[in-house]
Amino acid sequence: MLSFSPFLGYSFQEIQSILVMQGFAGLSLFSVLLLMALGLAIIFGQMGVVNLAHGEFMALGAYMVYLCSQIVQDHFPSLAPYYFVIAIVIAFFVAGLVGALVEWTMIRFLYRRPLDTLLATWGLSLIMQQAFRSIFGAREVTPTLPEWLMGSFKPTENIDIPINGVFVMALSLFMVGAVTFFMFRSRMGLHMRATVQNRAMSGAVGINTALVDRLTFALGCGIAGVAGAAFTTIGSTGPDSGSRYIVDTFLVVVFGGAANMIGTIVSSFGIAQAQSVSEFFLEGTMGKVTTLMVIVLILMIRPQGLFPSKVRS
Amino acid sequence: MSNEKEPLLTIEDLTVSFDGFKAVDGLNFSMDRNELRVIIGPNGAGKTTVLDLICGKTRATGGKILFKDRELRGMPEHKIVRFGIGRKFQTPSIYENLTVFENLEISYPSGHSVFGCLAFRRTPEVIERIESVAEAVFLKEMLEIEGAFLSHGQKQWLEIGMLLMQEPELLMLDEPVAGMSPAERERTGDLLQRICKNRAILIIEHDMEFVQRIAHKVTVLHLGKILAEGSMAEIQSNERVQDVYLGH
Amino acid sequence: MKSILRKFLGGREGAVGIALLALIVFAVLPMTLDIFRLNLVGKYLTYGFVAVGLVLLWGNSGVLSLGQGIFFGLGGYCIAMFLKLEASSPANTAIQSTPGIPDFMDWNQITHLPAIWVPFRSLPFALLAVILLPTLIAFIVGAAMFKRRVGGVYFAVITQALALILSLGIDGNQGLTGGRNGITDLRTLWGWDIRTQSAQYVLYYVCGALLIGCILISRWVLSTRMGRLLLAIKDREDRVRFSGYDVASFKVFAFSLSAAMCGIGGAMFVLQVGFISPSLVGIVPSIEMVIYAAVGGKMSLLGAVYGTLAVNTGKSLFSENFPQLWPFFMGGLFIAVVMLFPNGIAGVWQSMRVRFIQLRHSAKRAPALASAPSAPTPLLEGSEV
Amino acid sequence: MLEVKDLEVGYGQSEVIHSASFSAGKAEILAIMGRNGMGKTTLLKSLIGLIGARSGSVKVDGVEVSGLPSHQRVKSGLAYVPQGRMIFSHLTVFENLISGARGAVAKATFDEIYSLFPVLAEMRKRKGGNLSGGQQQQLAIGRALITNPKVLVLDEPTEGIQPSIIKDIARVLQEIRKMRDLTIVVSEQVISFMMDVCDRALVIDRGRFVHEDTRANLDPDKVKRWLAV
Repeated sequence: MLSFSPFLGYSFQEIQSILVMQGFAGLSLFSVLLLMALGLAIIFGQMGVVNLAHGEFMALGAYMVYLCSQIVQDHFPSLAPYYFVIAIVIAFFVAGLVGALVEWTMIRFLYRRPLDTLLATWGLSLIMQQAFRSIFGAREVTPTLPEWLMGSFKPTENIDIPINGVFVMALSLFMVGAVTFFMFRSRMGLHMRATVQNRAMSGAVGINTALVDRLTFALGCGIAGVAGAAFTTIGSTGPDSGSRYIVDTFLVVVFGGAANMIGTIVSSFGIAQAQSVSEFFLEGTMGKVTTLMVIVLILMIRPQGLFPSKVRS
Repeated sequence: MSNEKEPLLTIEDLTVSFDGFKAVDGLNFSMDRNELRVIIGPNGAGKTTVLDLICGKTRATGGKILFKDRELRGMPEHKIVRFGIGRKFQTPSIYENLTVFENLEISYPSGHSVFGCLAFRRTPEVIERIESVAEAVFLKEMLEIEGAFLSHGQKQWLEIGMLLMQEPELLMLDEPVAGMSPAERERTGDLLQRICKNRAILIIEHDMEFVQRIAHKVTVLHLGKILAEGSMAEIQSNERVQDVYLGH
Repeated sequence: MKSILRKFLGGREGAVGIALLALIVFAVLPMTLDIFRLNLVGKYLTYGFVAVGLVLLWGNSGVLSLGQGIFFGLGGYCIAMFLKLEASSPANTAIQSTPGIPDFMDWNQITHLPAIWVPFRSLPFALLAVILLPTLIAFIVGAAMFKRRVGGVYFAVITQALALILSLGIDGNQGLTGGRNGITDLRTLWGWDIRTQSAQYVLYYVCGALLIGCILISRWVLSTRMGRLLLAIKDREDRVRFSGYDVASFKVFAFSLSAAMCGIGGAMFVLQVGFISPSLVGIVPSIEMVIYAAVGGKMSLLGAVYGTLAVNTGKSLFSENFPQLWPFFMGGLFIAVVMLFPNGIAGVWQSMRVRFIQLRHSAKRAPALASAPSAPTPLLEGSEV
Repeated sequence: MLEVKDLEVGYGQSEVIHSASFSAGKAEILAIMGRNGMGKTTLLKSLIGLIGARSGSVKVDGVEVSGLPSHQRVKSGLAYVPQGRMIFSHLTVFENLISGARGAVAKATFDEIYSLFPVLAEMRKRKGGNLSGGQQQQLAIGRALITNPKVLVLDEPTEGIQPSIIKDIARVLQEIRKMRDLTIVVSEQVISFMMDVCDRALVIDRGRFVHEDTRANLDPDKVKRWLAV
């Protein structure tokens, strides 16, 4: 243990605290990645739509929180402590609504042409980014977070656990639970699962598969919106904030095994922690580079990912 | 094993299961050269799966597939083809955006490597071969037409032609006359009789009139197993076969 | 002679197309544009290499790579390393604490040239590396993925990730690569100053000639059995396997060939523009170059060049006048090309020509339409996995 | 109840069903007989809208449904039990059952289905994929009945099913018809099953109807000629 003490000039106590705090930083990243991947696992993993604008739906959610925070600040300052929760709901619905619109105007014509979807959604992402820039400006914005989110726990003298991190983590786990509940307990979720499994037969038992597609896509986008809301607590939002997460998110989903909820959780946790910890020990972006490289190498050897789903419709 | 000559294809205890469901179950089967064999059987009997197993599209879970005394299991698809097995799929699988000539040319059995393809030339020999095959499959006048513009029956013929280009020793055809008019069926029957010299042909077919016309021997498959094997007359008088087809 | 005409030029019609492109590139543009604009066109033409490669890879083989920037960048970095070393002679860098190494290394407290840079002192090595390094990387990536039958969307996503990794990796290793600023301040090629006007003219012509060379090579490849086979793979990969071909090796070939072309394009970019940076490697340039090919028509080699020129000209016009509108336009272009003009400019041109021929025929009276060249078969759904 | 007129169906350039016309009255059980590959499945798929028809009309209880997507045909009173059953194998039995239901399902409907197929009640929490072939067939029929259809279309319900269970299926179809006054169209190639279940039979050969008769007048040997090997 003593051999650790001269390490980077930190004492053992300090190293331990750094690891814990870095781990918590990783948990925040994990939470955002998990929410992003949860949405994409539905859109890409279940529906097979390559949505390169997924990051922009996240940014949309983040901007919604910012917008709410501005409105509350200017007109209803008394609501300030509570607005954040409402803002998350608004982020979900706005992103979902835009998603439904996009599905209706664009995606539904492209279901059998995944590579074309990819290009079209990239075009969409450019348009959305520029729209953000035109509306909210090129500079990054930060919503005013309610007081109760700002503090931190101090379990020991050296360890600081930010409350926002804990909140975001709770939010993402809640969303995982809620989506699971929705998919497995509601009629609509049942229709979604049936449609993914056998589209033709679902129509033949009476399910309106076109509507199910629209809602499924909208749900995925709405979850990305929630990811955006979560994101506002750990970083400031710019027009291209979402696009910075898109590759990571796709890798999380592919690495997790495309359609597998457990796989998505495990792989977003692994990727976020690997990034967070390696970022501390490697300079600058190299932590991310190393993490992504390892994942891509694994995927080249094992293209089906960690937990391949056995059914392919 | 017969004493006079070795069978061309021998299948022993071939089994494949998908999630516990045995689509083909301990199949034993053999074919000689110059033989035209038809496999019949109700839906889900495993007919197409047997062809998939032989040509390497599906991997068997047990048993042996010996072709010219070599084990085919584990061999990649393109090597199985080069080793002498041609396969026609259920729905006509031709290249719609290539002409008939080009469709046949692709199947010419040389220059299959990357550099072989770059160096490949349309020698008079190649052209002659393509034309003679095109004539055999009734498409001589259509060499410059793109595949997409052929009729359904012509597509089926083109695919048979593509197989003939490969000069396979075993030819496997999955429902070659599906969707054909009676006249086309008749011509196809003649074609198959003509081309089964020096090779074996294995056909899956539902059209019993057609089967009767062409088959040397018929194998009836049911639930992944062989139910009966013999001449068409024997099959028609076999009660178990009638039961499977007609119920009780 | 006749067969050469057929193979390389694509018949009389193809020869006319090439001649027209050559006329535009070698005569019309140099005569009408000042050197600043011409140099800009030269830069666009370097993207044309990528677009031509994508016509081979995506249009003709159905494989979409979102990582072509990797190869463009590798080609660019290979030649830039040579140029940088030549520009960093001990005489030029006497004021550095370690003279004789690139300036950014000196700033990063590096005291001797890293081993990976050493062979780039040789121009022949650098030139070979421009082509071979991208080819090799493409070969390895392609072999790993295509042999496992990974294709379509997964291939696109993985190549996109690789583009991100490479651009971040370059960015993160400042001492080795020049980091985010890239390799700048390039001066001479074997003593020949590439910054002068005359050099820019020469390089422009070299670039044009190489691009046309790449088009001719692609024409030739597509005219051989390989061309038909690639189309066949795009159409029905499974069937090709059952015609006795090892599909993966053909995809690897197309991917490697397109990568080699990207490498040449990258090198020409560096020679004409005078720098290279990770911003030309990453996700955005890689996917933007896809749209150049798509706008031109993903099946048309010449269309790809015109598409590249059109999009880039549009981009510079927009960004001079309404910079904030350009992304809307670009985004709309992606969507429009996918949903409305799947065969790009070349497709629109084809159908206009067919209509024109029909008009002429009907004007002449005869209903001889049946013999008119068959309308371009819609390949709308050609880009499936 | 079901009226089909001049229906033409095909894939690509080949036509599989040539101008088919037939009708089935209220509470009638109509069998469509034919060997594999003669167009039975194509015909039935086009009724439910899984394959678009080239021309012709399909009316359910007087309402034209041709051209509508499948789910609206279900709404108009059609229900479909496909060949091979096509159970959602990853959904539970119960989920399969209610997958097509609109809104809440009346308890009476469940009771009815469970009384027809008690095994579905026992196994309601099992995954559909883990059921035996016969059980899956029962589930597929139950799934179709949940929407209270006017016309039930079954494609080869006996395929791959043990002879003993085939008898059960015939009995159940009779029972359903009695219970709900339902029109049933069933494609078959098993003659004994047909003789057990149908009121009237049509024979299809290469996409055309070649024979039609009521069961009373039907000569099994004659039909056999169209079906036998």
